[in-house]
Amino acid sequence: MPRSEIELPYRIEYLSILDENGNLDKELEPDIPDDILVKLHREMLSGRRFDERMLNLQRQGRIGTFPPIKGQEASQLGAVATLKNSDWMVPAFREALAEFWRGKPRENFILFYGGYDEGGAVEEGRNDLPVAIPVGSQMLHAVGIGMGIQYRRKDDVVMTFFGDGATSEGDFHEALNFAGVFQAPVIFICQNNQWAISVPRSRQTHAKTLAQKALAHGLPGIQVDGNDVLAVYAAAREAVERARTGKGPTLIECFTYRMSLHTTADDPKKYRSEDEVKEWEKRDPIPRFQAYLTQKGLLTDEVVEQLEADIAQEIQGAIDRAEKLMAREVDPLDMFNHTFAELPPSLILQRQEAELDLSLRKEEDRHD
Amino acid sequence: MPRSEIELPYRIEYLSILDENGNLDKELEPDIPDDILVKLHREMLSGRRFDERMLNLQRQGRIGTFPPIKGQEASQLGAVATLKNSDWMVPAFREALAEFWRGKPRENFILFYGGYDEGGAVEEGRNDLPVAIPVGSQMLHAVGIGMGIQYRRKDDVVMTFFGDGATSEGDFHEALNFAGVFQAPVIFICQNNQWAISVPRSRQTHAKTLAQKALAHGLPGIQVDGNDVLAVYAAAREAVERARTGKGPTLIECFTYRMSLHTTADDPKKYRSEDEVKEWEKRDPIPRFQAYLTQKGLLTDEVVEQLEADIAQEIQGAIDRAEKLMAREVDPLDMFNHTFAELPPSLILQRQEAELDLSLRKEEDRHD
Amino acid sequence: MTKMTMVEALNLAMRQEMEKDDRVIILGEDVGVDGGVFRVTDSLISTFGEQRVVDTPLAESGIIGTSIGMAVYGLRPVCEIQFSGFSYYIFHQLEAHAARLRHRSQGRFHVPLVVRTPCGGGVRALEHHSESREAYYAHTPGVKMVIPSGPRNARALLVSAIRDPDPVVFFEPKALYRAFREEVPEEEESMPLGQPQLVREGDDVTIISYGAMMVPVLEAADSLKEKDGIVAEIIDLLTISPLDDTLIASSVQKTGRAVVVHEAPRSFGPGAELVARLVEKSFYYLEAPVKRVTGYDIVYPLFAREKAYMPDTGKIVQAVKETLEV
Amino acid sequence: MTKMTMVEALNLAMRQEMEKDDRVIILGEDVGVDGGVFRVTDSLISTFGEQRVVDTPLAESGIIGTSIGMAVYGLRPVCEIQFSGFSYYIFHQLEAHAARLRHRSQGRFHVPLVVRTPCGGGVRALEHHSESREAYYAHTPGVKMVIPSGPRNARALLVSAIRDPDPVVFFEPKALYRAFREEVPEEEESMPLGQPQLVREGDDVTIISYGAMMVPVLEAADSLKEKDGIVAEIIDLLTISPLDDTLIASSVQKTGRAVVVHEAPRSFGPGAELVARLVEKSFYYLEAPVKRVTGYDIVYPLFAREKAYMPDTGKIVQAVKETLEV
Ligand SMILES: Cc1ncc(C[n+]2csc(CCOP(=O)(O)OP(=O)(O)O)c2C)c(N)n1
Ligand SMILES: Cc1ncc(C[n+]2csc(CCOP(=O)(O)OP(=O)(O)O)c2C)c(N)n1
Ligand SMILES: [Mg+2]
Ligand SMILES: [Mg+2]
Repeated sequence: MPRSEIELPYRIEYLSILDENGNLDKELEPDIPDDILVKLHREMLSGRRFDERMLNLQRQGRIGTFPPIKGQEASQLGAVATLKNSDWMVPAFREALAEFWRGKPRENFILFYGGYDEGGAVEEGRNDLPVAIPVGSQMLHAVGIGMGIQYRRKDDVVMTFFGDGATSEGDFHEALNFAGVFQAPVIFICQNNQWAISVPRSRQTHAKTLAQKALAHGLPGIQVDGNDVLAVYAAAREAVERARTGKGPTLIECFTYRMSLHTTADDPKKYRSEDEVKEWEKRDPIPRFQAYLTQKGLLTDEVVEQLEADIAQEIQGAIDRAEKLMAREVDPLDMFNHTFAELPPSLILQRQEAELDLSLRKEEDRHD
Repeated sequence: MPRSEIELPYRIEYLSILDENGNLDKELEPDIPDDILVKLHREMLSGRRFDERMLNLQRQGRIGTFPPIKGQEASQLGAVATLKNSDWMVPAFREALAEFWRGKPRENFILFYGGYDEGGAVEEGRNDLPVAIPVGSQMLHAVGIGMGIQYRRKDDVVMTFFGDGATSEGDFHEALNFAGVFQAPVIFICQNNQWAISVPRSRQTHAKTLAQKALAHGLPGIQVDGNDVLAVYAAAREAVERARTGKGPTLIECFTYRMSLHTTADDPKKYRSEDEVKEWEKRDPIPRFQAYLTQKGLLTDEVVEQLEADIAQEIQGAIDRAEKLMAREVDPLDMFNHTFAELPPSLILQRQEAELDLSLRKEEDRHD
Repeated sequence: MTKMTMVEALNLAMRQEMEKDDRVIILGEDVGVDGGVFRVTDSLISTFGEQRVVDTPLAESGIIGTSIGMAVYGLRPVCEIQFSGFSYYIFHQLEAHAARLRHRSQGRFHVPLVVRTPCGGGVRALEHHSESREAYYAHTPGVKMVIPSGPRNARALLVSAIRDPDPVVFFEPKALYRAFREEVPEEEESMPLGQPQLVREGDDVTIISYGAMMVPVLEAADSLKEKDGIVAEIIDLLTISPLDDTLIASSVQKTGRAVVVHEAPRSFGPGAELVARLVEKSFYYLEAPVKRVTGYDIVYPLFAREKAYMPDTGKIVQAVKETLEV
Repeated sequence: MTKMTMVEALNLAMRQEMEKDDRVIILGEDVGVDGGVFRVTDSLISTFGEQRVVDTPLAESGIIGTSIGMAVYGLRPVCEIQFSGFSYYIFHQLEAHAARLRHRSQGRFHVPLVVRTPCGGGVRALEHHSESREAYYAHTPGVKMVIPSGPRNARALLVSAIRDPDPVVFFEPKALYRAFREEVPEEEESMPLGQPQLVREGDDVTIISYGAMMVPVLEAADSLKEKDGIVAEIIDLLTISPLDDTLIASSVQKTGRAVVVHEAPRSFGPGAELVARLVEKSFYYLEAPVKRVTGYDIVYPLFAREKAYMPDTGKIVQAVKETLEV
């Protein structure tokens, strides 16, 4: 009775399978079909190259501010690769690779960051919410979708992404707590990339890990090497399986690193050392996975070379398509289209006003 | 390296010292000065009687809705009794006893629930925030005060109270997290009275305890028998000591029970069984503590009898003073006094308008 | 037809929509076994079960956030925020997501949810339990803001709100919950959102109001007619936003004078928009300045001073007379 | 005097207040080492240290909630919310506590905090980074709402906001952060809150605006004068709430005509209050309906359509002409 320890159902674990030196834990090596392995590699590489091109476009002023992904390829793709098509995905704003995996056309990314609302469109059949910029707010939507799935007695699951910074927002906890109470089929993937703009993970919380935040809500939590696509995949697959079989939600902390800028408006030199970045470059998720696949006989240097060429072309195609769309004159009045299902009278009037204004402008332009 | 458990710095403990059958754990019995013990008992009893009188007043329509305390006397007073005068206290809305201990005049309670803003006044020198009704919102203020104390290098501490329901609000987690990051001298006292209006603790969260929510933020957490004033006092004293010596915040879950209504507008028969209430009546914090003090030779039946008489008189005094104030005609224009330090021009006009309106009314009344 | 209180009428609306449409789900604090602290969801749980009447943890952002997810998934969540004074906890979710997901996804998703919440004063309540801040929601693009004024229109508007494909904030004037009964048909009845109603015809002045204030407005109109021979035309907004000002314009173009009444604080309140619309569309018909009878720009006082704070019949009568005298 | 950008001027205000008053503390996301995402708090941390320039966890409610505690304790927190589009996360704390603790404690406590946050559009930003929702705060009793329009008044108003004994929401038009420089005196300068400013005299029409819209307003006035011989009187509100309408009234009583300009959505926006005040106090002087040139009641579009959304010189000129033609 007196002063005694309370037994909690969960302990926090750490999982790593393929480390930065190429050491593989054979026991833990997950059984992943070859085509998935190859596709994972291809998408990781393609993501890296896409990032590089976008940085270029942004520097040339051809698109606006965007958040690069560099370094987080494994933790996004390892997670999302465990989903079925009918499952749902609820991203934050740095998960473009996960969105591409799910079928989002790359040109939509370019349109979106080029300032075109059209880029936010979600194609029919892809069960993903669009980008959510307000930090920490989207996980609750995932839980609501999960509750919907339960209500409809489907065996789909929902995966939601967020950063280390997001775990400080109250909404994050409300989401975990609702998921726990309703045992909703949700997989919470925390992309702990060590930084929330200039604020390091150590300043974000006094907790030793982010995974342990699951304990507050009676959920299992695990920390994985987020630069090890095998570990991410294995942990996600386990969590997806648990959710799909009615055993409730899981929190996965992917321990990774934002190797690039927060966004193109950011200057990381102000707040972190080059050394830190260099250290993390050694842990880059792509080379170790490439070495693993090469060893497995699934890749050769020639294949990679060809891949690079294909990827470059693919990206160029997306850019061309996006720029073609952006070169066309847009109808600014489209901005009235999606406020409500139907335009109410007051907005019909405002739309007319905008239309009149635009036509006056055109006239003026003609006269100038 | 592979799949391994992560060692966390804290485990969750349970503390009970004097149980409902009067069993005392001698080893853990805290060393509390006799005068404090006697005062604790007096205030617990006085709180119980005050509650009863207020329920009467409310049923007679002499005051409005209020939240009774019955059953939570030990967990409020055991905690607050460990504070110094210069420490700060940040209550929710059910901590009237803690407020009385700190020096709030009982008549202010009556005024407040009688609809008089005057009842919210906090006397100079008492470092307590007023009642906070929006659930979960006040703990952050405690953390801010704690950060202020740190900034001024004082050795004061802050104690904040909240219910089991409040632990579901995001703000609760933001407060624990800030307290952890800044190691602010805050003691978080969760009054887990098992119910948030009609929602039972089990529905509030999937976590086994509320104390374990501390783990999410890297803080020590402990669950205590909240009906055992000795256990509450011991745990709070430890936490206060930790905070005062710069060792940071603590979360204490007082496991107690709301024996009465949520508020006087509530009907608990709709959602909980009489049996449950009966079970908890056996664990009433007052009789066991009274027996303990009697055994210790600090109380006799006669003393208790005298105490009851004194308390009744004291309460009557508070009621008389409050009702005298309420019988006086209030100046409704006082409502303009405390929006800003100074009335801005637009409010001066509105105040004049209200004044004119009131004088027209008086005139009309005279003519009727 | 049965005579119902507003509480009963709202309950009927939800019950019938739930019977007809299995997408309709109730969520909130104490909405289940307890039936809501005002009993608006009373006994729905016994008919529809815990899957459809969901007692949530105590977290408003959680309630609205999960409701947004459900709505996107294809359900029709009707969530209750226990008092509108606590609805600010949901504001970021409402503004950032409920109001925008249709736009952000370019029409792929929409968020057909209803936020029901009791609003307004006059019931001798605690702090935060008497406020009227409909203007916050009315100023938020992508959200509809509705406030009924009696059992019958409450029922009919709630039905429409539930069926609406976009998010609706539905303020229920708690002072009216049990203030009076009205005939409410058992058979289905709905009322389009976005249409103010002409409640009484008159030629001398137009009084525009909504919600609980309709009671003193009608009393004032009675008194004005009886004692002063002034016949007021009365408009009940019902939908605050998107505001259709057609009816208001035509009425004031007839009467030439208007008084606006609401409990909300005056400055930057709903009344300002009404005045602005009248000026925009009916300026040349206005024969006197439009008066606003409203709450003051102060913290809502506890109930000993509540009467002095609230607009009432006397203040409305006075304002109308001033509007006519000039 | 040095020529400064608004960013530099705001930085100067904080630096000098921090030097003079050790109660002044900065809190927010990235305000420390990074100096704020717009560099408004640049290098304050190197002068004043981590105790006074506090990088917080990523939690807006946490920032404002702890600031309220600090303010009650006797400090003067100046907290930054990274974009006003995320300020709704703090709304419940602001409304329920910052705005009310003075009243609730009957004057024992007060909450002298400043919430600085960049507002407004025109910078080709992402979603949630271009909104103007000052009306939410303006409609909240107990809170002051300030929006400067240039480096010099930004500095002087921020100084007053920091010294003010009550909570001030201080919107910084991000389009103006580096748009132009102004002479800003090194020596202390403050400007009282609550006083609109007459920026330019004129007889034909009064244009009332604030914040970033002052730029197109002044341009429009130039163009009107040059091309059409119309001389506009221009008022810059500076403090949105509590709104002192004395200057507005006297101006419009002279000109008889007014145009109101803001980026915020029109309906239930700040402009409505201006119209209502004019009607209340200056109705008989008005010779034409007051026009509102504003954002539309829609979700703010991404930047390809931003120009069409925003009020600009052309729209203002047009509105003034229409106001004068009638
Ligand atoms: C509620 C909110 N506050 C602030 C911001 C500005 N902001 C954008 S991203 C970011 C940091 C996010 O950090 P993290 O969650 O770790 O994600 P990461 O950027 O590292 O992917 C901040 C502060 C925002 N978008 N939303
Ligand atoms: C933010 C908010 N939501 C809802 C309410 C209405 N309400 C008042 S007390 C209460 C339950 C609180 O439960 P708990 O935190 O356990 O405290 P207890 O009442 O048991 O002392 C609720 C829902 C409120 N006051 N604030
Ligand atoms: Mg991060
Ligand atoms: Mg409780």
